[in-house]
Amino acid sequence: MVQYSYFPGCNLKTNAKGFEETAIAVSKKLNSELVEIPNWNCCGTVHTMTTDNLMKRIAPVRVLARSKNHLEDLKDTSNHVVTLCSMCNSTLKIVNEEVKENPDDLETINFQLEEDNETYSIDMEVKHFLEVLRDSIGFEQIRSNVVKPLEGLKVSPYYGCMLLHPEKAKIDDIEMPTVLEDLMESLGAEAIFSPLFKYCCGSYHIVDQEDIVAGQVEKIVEAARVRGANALAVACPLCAYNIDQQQKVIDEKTGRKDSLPVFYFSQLMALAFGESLEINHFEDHEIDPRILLEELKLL
Amino acid sequence: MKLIGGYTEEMRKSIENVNKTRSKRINEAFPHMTMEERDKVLKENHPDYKTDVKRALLYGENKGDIVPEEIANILESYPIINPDEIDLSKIDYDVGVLIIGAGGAGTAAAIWANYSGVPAEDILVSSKLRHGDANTVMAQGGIQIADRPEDSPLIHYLDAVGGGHFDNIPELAKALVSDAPTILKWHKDLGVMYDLDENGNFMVLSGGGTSRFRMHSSKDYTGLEIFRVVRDEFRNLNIPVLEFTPAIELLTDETGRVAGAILYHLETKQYFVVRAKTTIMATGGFGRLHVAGFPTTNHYGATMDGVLMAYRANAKLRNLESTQFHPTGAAYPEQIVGLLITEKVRGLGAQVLGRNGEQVCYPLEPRDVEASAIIRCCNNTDNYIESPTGMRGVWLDSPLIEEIRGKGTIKKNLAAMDRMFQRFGIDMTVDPILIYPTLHYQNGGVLHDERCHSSIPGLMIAGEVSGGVHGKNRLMGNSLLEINVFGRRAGIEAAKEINKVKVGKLSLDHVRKNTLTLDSLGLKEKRYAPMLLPEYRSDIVIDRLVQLYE
Amino acid sequence: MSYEYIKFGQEEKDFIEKIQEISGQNIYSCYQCGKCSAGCAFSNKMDKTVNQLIHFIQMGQKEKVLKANTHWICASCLTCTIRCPREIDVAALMEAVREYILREEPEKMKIADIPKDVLNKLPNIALVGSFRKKTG
Amino acid sequence: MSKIKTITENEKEENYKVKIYIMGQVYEVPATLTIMKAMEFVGYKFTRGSGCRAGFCGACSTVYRKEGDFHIYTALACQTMVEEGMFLTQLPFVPADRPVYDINNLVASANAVLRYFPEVARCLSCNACSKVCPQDIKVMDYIQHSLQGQIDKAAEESFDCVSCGLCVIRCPAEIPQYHVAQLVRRLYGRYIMKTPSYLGERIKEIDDGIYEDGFKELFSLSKDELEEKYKNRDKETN
Repeated sequence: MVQYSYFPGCNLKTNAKGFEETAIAVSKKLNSELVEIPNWNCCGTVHTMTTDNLMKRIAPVRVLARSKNHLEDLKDTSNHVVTLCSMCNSTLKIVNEEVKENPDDLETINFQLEEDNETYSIDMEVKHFLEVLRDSIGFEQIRSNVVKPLEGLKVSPYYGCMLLHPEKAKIDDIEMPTVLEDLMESLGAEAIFSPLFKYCCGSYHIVDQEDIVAGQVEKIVEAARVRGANALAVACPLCAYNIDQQQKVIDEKTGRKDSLPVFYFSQLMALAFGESLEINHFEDHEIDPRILLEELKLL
Repeated sequence: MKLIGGYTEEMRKSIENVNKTRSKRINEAFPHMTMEERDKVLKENHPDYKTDVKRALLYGENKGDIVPEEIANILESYPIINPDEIDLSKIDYDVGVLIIGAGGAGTAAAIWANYSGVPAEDILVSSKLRHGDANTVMAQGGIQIADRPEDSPLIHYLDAVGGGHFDNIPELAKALVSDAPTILKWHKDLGVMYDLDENGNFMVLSGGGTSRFRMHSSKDYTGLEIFRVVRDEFRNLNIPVLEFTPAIELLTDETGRVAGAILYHLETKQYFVVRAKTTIMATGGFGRLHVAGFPTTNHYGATMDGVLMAYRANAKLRNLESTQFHPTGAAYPEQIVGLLITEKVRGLGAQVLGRNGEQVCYPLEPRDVEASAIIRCCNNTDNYIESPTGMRGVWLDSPLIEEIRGKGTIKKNLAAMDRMFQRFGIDMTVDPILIYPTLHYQNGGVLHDERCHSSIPGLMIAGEVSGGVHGKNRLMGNSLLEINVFGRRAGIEAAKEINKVKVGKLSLDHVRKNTLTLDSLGLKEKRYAPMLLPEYRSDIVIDRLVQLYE
Repeated sequence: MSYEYIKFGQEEKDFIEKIQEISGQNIYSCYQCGKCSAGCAFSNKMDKTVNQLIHFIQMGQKEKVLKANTHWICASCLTCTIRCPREIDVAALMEAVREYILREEPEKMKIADIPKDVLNKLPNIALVGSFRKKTG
Repeated sequence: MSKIKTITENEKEENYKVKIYIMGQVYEVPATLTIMKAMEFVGYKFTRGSGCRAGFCGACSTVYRKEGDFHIYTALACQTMVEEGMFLTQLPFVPADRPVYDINNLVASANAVLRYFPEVARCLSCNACSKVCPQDIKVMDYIQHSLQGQIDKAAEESFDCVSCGLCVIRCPAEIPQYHVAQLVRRLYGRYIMKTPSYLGERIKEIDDGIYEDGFKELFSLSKDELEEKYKNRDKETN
């Protein structure tokens, strides 16, 4: 069993429990266990793009430093810190690259960290779990673990911005990614391409400008629906929340009944691997995926 | 002075004895004292039984009672205000319930008055320091509650009255033990983090003088944890509290009924007139009077103001002859002499040892007996340990706890104390700590009944300021219980009371009368009280103090 | 390329320099192709398009920049940044304008005004993200 | 710095004195004193700044620096010894807003925390709070645990808090940490630490009056009889 130092991020412990629990379950089945970093802190998202505010970079650098310390407790591990949330992934990756390019900045940040007996020496690589699945485990092995192919599921991968942006943080080709498609197909589902695969969902504007999010979600879902998708697959708890919850709002306003359930990619893996249903926490979803799964006889 | 792990070489020699005997002592049970032995050790050693530091009260409801000199001095003091300079025609606060004191009892009383129907704005709480600067937050070890099936309120009662030398008022002791489970339920519902064991039951320890495992705790911050949760609830109820504004005198009306109080703002130096239908006195105890010259565990404001104000208004007192000396105060290092070493340390298994490393007494006798046994060892034998500043003490073998209950027990259960000693370079998981009795608790106080009424109308009593609940000696864990039980009862009773009460014209006549009485006594020294805050400035400074004309 | 032939006053100069300093970008690299605005998922909500805002900055027109809603509509998706033919980190310019404002007026978003029932259900990442972008 | 004012007469004790600066004014005090006792020694009589005097109440939070050292140090004045060259001041009060809530209508979750303290989401993980905590609490960690909805961890980590307010003063995100800690501990104590069932049973027994006869009997005993009963009561052992 390979072990990875795993950084959950705050949402995996709150409204995206289904994401975390399914990912951990399938990671074990694939002999690549995700082991949580003790006492991790906020990744520091959404990452600052200022040049002069190192304060906002302390959080991600501290995560990298704690992950490095965590490696000592792990077996057969590499210098990878694995994330699930795409916002965390993007933030940690960007900062890791930034401090590689600017050793002076790292020195200043370390000066703060050293007072807590922590220090970072640019020796970690940030990996999204999708990268681990593709590059270290391979779709073949995933396919061989499938006990219940997801037949009838026409799932449109929605990458969102953070898996692919910016250049430093991308996990796949920026304009033509395939990792989610390949994964879906290895699970026996049909992947439906949507041109809005990374059209921003409105992100954190949900806090105070909900209408912006509503407009984005409507377009994203419609683009998938007209191409025949009956579900969406995502890797970001904020995209998931926005798309799931805003569809509900639209449904309530318009009386529509054709909303698309939103799955984390790991939930679909857990279903195909025959893991127990509870770990999906479908009860946390606004658009209940169990209705579709029952129709398709996948439960 | 060379220190090794916080101790001198001389002390180290004795610690070697302690280390040598430890493995032998793990299973060694020192016998309890018989009732006769207890009597003897108390009479010969306990300050309560020493006649040369006590005298009879010269006036008032308890005239003739023999009490410690320091207490008599306070009760026979002149007021700190001139009643003629106070304008009672202008009322600053007109409320249903005035609560004097904002520790555990006062805060519980305010909450329960509100729960029982008194609107928040009809309650006023006066606090001498900040809300919660009180002995309550310093109680570490726990709270006694007979809730387990193996226990019962009757056994709790028997423990309490036996510990109190059968001088407790039976109805009060009954109220104390019978309300205990209700208090625990209340605390749990508010979210107090009581320690649970691995089966989800309350973690319980035995305390000095208890016959059941009944001490419920929240690590070694039990008082702090209970209080901060209760205060948080108080704040959610929006009950008004005046901080740094103690009461300095009660007000009465023409019938002699207590009708409010004069409050004094310690920072702006102005007074406030409060008219109240019911006044609840919850001012706490008297540790800062340093009875018999002992150091104290008490907080900065523990100066017996409440007992004095009530006595001036003609209230009856009780059991003020009796003072609780906690058997285990710190005796070393010098900076923390007198600070409490919670009884939980002994509850967890630490033994009391002399210089030779052998046990001095059974570690969990009732507090007064345990304290007397330690005083005897230090004063009447040569089996004591002397600190570099000449303070005598005995060892409390804390490392034994780790031997019995496993490594890490101290860090987990006695975090506050471990931290305190660490600050002075002493590791109590490895080395024993030096202790000597310290002034801890005012056993007696203002007499009241089980509904908290004092002997005068309009004045209710709750908490350490009261007398009668504990008789001549309080058992560990019954004080955190008392403040909650009687605070709650006072609040409920006050809510009933205010609907049927009319207050007459406010006056300070009882204070004037008091002054005349004192004049007639021909006292040698004229003192003024309430003391409000103790004096710790150095003599060099005090000699140079001057009052400027304004 | 630069606009040296334009005579900027001190205030304009200070503003341009500050935005360049915070963002680390050379504002005059932009040749106004408009690709950022074309690809922006939020152009329809912006009162000034992204390239317009950049032009205002180039011209030192501080008041116009601060009045626009462009930088507050931007959700930092970085599409503009990855597509800019001049390799300007356009999103960083948006961030710099936000920062410029927040350093004077730290609570662009009034946290106390967020309704309790919204706080009750929002994913915490939304709060973390928006507070990092909209409060100083 | 103002002229040195010697306030002790005993020249022989000179070796045991240290120089400290209280709000800029220099004093010589015995080296064996705590900060609190040193301030009293030189003539301060506390109203604010002194509470339990034993490290529980958080009234005496103190900030100091040392000569030639840029760090800010913090202490509880009653628990910390004076040191040569300390520049110190006490914090008389720390303003920190706390919202009103009803503990009965909450869920032990991150949202319960964010509902009342949305500013928790502003935490930069800078750890300034942990560095100043005189109780050695990992303040930043428990704030992060609260944000992550790990209420149990947050409650346990924050348990030793005495609400001195030093973290609140240092926080760049302006979080009132100790109020957050109070909320998470109450959530933990109320909703996660379950109440054993025997407690309710005992309350019912008392309400039903099943101990009344027992009390009547105890009340009717003479002092000697009661003493006899006390002596002979059985003791529970481990």
